Amino acid sequence: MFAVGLMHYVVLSAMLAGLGILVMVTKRNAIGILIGVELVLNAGNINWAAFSRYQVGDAGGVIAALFGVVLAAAEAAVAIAVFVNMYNNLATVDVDRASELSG
Amino acid sequence: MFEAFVFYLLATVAVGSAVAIVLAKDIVRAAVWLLGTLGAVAGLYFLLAAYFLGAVQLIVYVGGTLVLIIFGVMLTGRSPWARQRPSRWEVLAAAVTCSLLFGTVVGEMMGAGWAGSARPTTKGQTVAELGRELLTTYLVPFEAVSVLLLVVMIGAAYLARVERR
Amino acid sequence: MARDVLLESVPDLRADLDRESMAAADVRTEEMLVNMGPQHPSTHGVLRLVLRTDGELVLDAVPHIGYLHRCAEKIGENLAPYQFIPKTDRLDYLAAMNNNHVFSLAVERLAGVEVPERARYIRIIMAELNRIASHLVSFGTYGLDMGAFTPFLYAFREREMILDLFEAACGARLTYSYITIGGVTHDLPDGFVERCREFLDYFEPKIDEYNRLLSYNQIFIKRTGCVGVIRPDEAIAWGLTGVCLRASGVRWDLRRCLPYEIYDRFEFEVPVGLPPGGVPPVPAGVPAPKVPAGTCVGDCWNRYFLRMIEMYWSVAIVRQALDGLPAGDYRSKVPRNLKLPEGEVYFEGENPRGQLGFLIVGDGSPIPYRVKARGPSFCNLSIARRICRNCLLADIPAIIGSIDVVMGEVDR
Amino acid sequence: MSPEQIAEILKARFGDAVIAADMGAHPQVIVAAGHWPEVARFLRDEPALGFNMLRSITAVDRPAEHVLEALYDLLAMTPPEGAPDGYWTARHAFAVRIRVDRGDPHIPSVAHVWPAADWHEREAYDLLGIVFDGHPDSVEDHDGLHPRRILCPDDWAGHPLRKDYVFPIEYHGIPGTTEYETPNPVH
Amino acid sequence: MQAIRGEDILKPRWDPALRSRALRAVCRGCLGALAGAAAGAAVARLGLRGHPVAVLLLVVVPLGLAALAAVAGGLIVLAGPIGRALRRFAAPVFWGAVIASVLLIWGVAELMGFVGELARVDPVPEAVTAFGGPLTTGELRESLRGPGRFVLLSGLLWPLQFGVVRDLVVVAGVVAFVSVFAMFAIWWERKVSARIQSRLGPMRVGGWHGWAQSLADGIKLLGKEDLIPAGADRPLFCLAPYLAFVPALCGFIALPFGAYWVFRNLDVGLVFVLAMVGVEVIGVILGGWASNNKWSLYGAMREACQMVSYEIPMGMALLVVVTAAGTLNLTEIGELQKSGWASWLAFRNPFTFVACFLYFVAALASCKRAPFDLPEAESELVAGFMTEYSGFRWCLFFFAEYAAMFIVSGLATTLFLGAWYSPLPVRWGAVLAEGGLLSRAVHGLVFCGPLWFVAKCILLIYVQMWIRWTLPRVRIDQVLYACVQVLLPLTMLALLGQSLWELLVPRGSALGLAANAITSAIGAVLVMGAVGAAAYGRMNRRRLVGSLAVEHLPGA
Repeated sequence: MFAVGLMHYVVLSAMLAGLGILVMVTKRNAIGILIGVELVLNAGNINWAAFSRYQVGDAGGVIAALFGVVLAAAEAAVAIAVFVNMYNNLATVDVDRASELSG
Repeated sequence: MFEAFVFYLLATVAVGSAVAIVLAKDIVRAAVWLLGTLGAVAGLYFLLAAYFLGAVQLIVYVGGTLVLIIFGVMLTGRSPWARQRPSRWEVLAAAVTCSLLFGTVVGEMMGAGWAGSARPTTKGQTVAELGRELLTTYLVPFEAVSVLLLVVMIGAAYLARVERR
Repeated sequence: MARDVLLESVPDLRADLDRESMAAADVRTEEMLVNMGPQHPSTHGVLRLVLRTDGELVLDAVPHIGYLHRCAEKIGENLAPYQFIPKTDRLDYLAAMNNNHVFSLAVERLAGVEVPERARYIRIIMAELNRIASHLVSFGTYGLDMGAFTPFLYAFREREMILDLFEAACGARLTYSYITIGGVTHDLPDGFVERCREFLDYFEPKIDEYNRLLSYNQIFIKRTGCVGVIRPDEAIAWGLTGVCLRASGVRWDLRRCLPYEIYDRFEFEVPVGLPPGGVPPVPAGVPAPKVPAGTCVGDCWNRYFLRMIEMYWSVAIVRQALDGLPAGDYRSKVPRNLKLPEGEVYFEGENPRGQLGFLIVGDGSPIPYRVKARGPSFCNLSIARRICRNCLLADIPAIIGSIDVVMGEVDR
Repeated sequence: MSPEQIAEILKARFGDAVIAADMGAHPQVIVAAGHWPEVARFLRDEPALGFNMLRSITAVDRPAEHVLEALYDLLAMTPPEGAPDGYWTARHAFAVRIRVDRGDPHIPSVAHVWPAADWHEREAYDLLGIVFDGHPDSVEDHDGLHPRRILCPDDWAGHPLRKDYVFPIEYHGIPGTTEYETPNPVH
Repeated sequence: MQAIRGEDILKPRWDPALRSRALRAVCRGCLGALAGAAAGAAVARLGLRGHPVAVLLLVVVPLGLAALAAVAGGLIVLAGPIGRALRRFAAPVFWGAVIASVLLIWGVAELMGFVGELARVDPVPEAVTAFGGPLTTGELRESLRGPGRFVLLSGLLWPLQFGVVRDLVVVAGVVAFVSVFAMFAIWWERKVSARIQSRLGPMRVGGWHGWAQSLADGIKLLGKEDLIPAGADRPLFCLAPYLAFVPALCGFIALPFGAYWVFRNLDVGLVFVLAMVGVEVIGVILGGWASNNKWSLYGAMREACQMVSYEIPMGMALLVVVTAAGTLNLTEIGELQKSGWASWLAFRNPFTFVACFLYFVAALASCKRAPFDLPEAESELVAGFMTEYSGFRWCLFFFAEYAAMFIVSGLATTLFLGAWYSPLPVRWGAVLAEGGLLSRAVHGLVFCGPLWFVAKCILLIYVQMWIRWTLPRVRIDQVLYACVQVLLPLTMLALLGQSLWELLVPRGSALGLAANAITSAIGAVLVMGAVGAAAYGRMNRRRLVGSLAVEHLPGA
């Protein structure tokens, strides 16, 4: 019980991933959805780090997780830019109301 | 024992904050709870002896991305529907789906051969090793990511500087 | 407010907007109304500006005044002129001597009162010293508006010495009521002239020190240069006077152009706003100032800088007046119940902030029928809305501070 | 140019719109309210006159004659000839008086001629109740269309500088008695 | 509730009734704590032999509380004499305090070294944090057989064998340091600004130059009403100050004060500290957002822009040094600079020299110091994000600001200005280092040690104050322009040049040595010039025209 192993991390990341997807589904505010995406990405990164520590044993997992962090940051930047743009054009960040492509 | 204690602590914080994000009515609150999750995950990285990853998580995620998100919330304001909740059925369906997903993932993991050994097979990598790896084995993805970052920078700048109506 | 703003931006959403979303909708980079003042660190008293902003950009700034209104003119219809003089102290309370001076001159002109020579010189000395004190306050507070704390303390250190001189002369440090109809209330105390000369010798080098500390500071120039520019024709049309008018390049100063009292006996120049590289006139023996690059005629920096130069010239005028100070009577015999003849007079004098005008209507009784005070700050402030358009939030203190209003005079 | 000449020019140009002229200590003409805007524009634009600065507007209440007066003090500033850095000179100063019935005082606004008139007219309305028609910053309320008040609050009742003004006992719960406990200030 | 008369407030020493009441309360607390400790000891003796942590909690914590109470009582009793003594013998007391602090620090170091030897893990005497593995009671009994004078000592040190205890001690030390330093810095900033503005600053409280002013202010702040504006987002409003303060505190975890004076010697210390400085902004943003005040919101927006944009040049300027040092470990970076002035990384080559100044400017912006104090620009935004805060929360924001100032100055010191080493090469003092306690104290005072680190940090903080009280504030567009168009390209150039330098100029080559000599000479000239100017002003302060002029004031 006290020994923390791979499974603990895997289960944790699975929880985070599920909750992230739940956030993505339930939030209507685009930024809320972005937050959900960040949760899922974090879950993935935890897996990378955990596996590289407990299974593989080389730096690959950590580096992949680093790439994941970088990609998440990039994605957030673009997403925020898109949302601000969308807000300026549609005066809302509600994804359901922004369904039509008329800018 | 100490490690287990810290792990359970951090895991509780992470999952609890995530649940709070799901339940949060106000988008700013959600962002603040995200801070909890991200911080806890960073702590987990430190626990996994991936110090550099933990530090990067803090500086990029918490210091950068989260600020960006809160900033975005401020820029787009609390639009009138920020407080509107989805219908009960949506929430129920989503919850069922997610729990199913969670179950399958965990089941698969358990079923898979490597039911995790509690012994760490590595001590954590030092920054020097990581850097060497990045510039030798993983040079191509590294370059790809840097190019991606450049593209993102230009694209975000272009998107953001659309003139107001 | 929120409703209008929101509905302007999204016309098709009128239906489903409830009050709560209204309250929340203030906080967005759509247009937002911000209430600057009446209690705000950089509105110099109780000026209130309603800003319509878009993020940091100010689209419109509407001044609201009257928070200090005491209806001084109504009081003036109920008091004899010599009783009204303390009220004039309260108009521009940073230049009370000048207010007393102008009002006394107006009354004397209406009632034909003669003023002894010595009194005239004393009046000039006091008015110019008070001009220096007032400009010092404006210099210090302007530094404060720009986020530079230290000049404020220096300016007040110097001002204290002027106030000490005034206190020695009339016993008051802010509202003097010293210059009165027919002269001044008391003669100068012993040793005043020496102390005054001592102060002038100490003060003159300081001005250059202030210029080096603040006026030529690059950040300061970047903050104030080419901000809030007023064209000369605008300045005249809006009735601007004093420094605000001269900074736009109009070389107009009542002390020179319509000389009153005995200003025509003194040697002094009137500086105006100059383009970069220009050298404003200064008395002999002081380091020549130079207008730096990054400024333009009629901007905040020039309005600020003219005050620094005018302090040089006020020092020069006081020196000449001290040299020429004659012996003799300091006040002519004026009857307590001085009868104001039928008719009216409009008289303007050059105050630190511009032309202070008094229109006095007499009806043969000791009490004036109507007293109208034309405050320079009132007219100068009226252009604020015109030049506060499409600037940044941080420019608002710069512009208001450079106009240098005293609300006691705006609201009267 | 002497005040007499200015008065002559105005009489010649506008005839009986110029009701009277007073060449005393404060030279001025009395102009009929209806013709005031074109007189004002003429005063400003006529090269011989060139009154480019409006110094102040003084409103006077004369209940004895049942009249409200507005007194416009004008100044003609001319730039220096030749030397660009010379002093401007004051060619001449002049004043125009408008007298209107105290019952419903209406004077056309000249804020579009001299922007400086904007706040002065608002003040004149606020303190003496002269309504300047066509003022750019007008509001409509139970007193009709009039310039916005400037010194008193927007919901203030009455015009303080009128001779028969009664000081309010109370304003929004604030007691308004003077130091002598009398509703009218007496000093 | 009797009325307070003016002279009561102005009275420098406090009301005897209040004093005796406080004294009584403290004594009661002390006795109570002692009793608790005794009870805990009894309980421990009865049952809990196997559970050291419980024993610790039961015995040591009450003992510590009792000690604190005793110290507080002593201060209360001696407040008057201390004040009088300070007023009479200011300079001797000051220097005595300095020397005493030196000896104290080195006493602690020696103590810890002794414990380390006691724990016989690591022959190297390490400092506060790391003295190796658990120290069992058996080993203690062993050590008690040794020289008798250590009996009591080792008894007292017994709880230190548990890592958690040591960490608790160190964390308490860090918190105490930050608080004390913030108080000192606030008082000091007031004195510095007063001198710059030809004032005196606080002079009354505590007697000597108002040394207790910020203490009194702190008490006043704690007594203030804690306002939460209507319509504010209450939880966030209450949370924000802690989100600003805690990261600033965490920054000290990896900040080395000396060779062994670091809480956690992280491999990625630099990135960690930077991250903590960056996380601090979130508290400010949330505070501004939650206040439901438009000025606060403006402050928060400005803070967000400023921080996010200035972190980049800041990090890149540090990266220049990292490429020169080849590690992210702050302790190792510090160790590189042990051999004197010329070995300081700022003088390694022209690019690090430039990077030093670039970093300092970016650091000014990132901890909201003038001329970049836009988030709290009091002449534009009333107080920015702090407009609605009062009392203790406001106090926390202040502490966070000063802690951040110390952290950025500490980074500059560690990475550019020879960390905890003096300008003299440390090997000159090798003899002293082997000597006894006193000689080692001298060695630490002259050649290396936390005092040097703190002194350098305080010097840099003084420069920050100096700039703040001299310059006007820049505008938001100019702030961003300066970052994106000036600082960023310059740091990029410095980074490029530095990496090329590392590639092309081998260590010890003539060019490298020449560059090193030139830059260190320039640095020396700069410092000497500053010192000389200060001395000149000090000597001529009565004749100087300007703010310091005394003589020719009328009536002087």
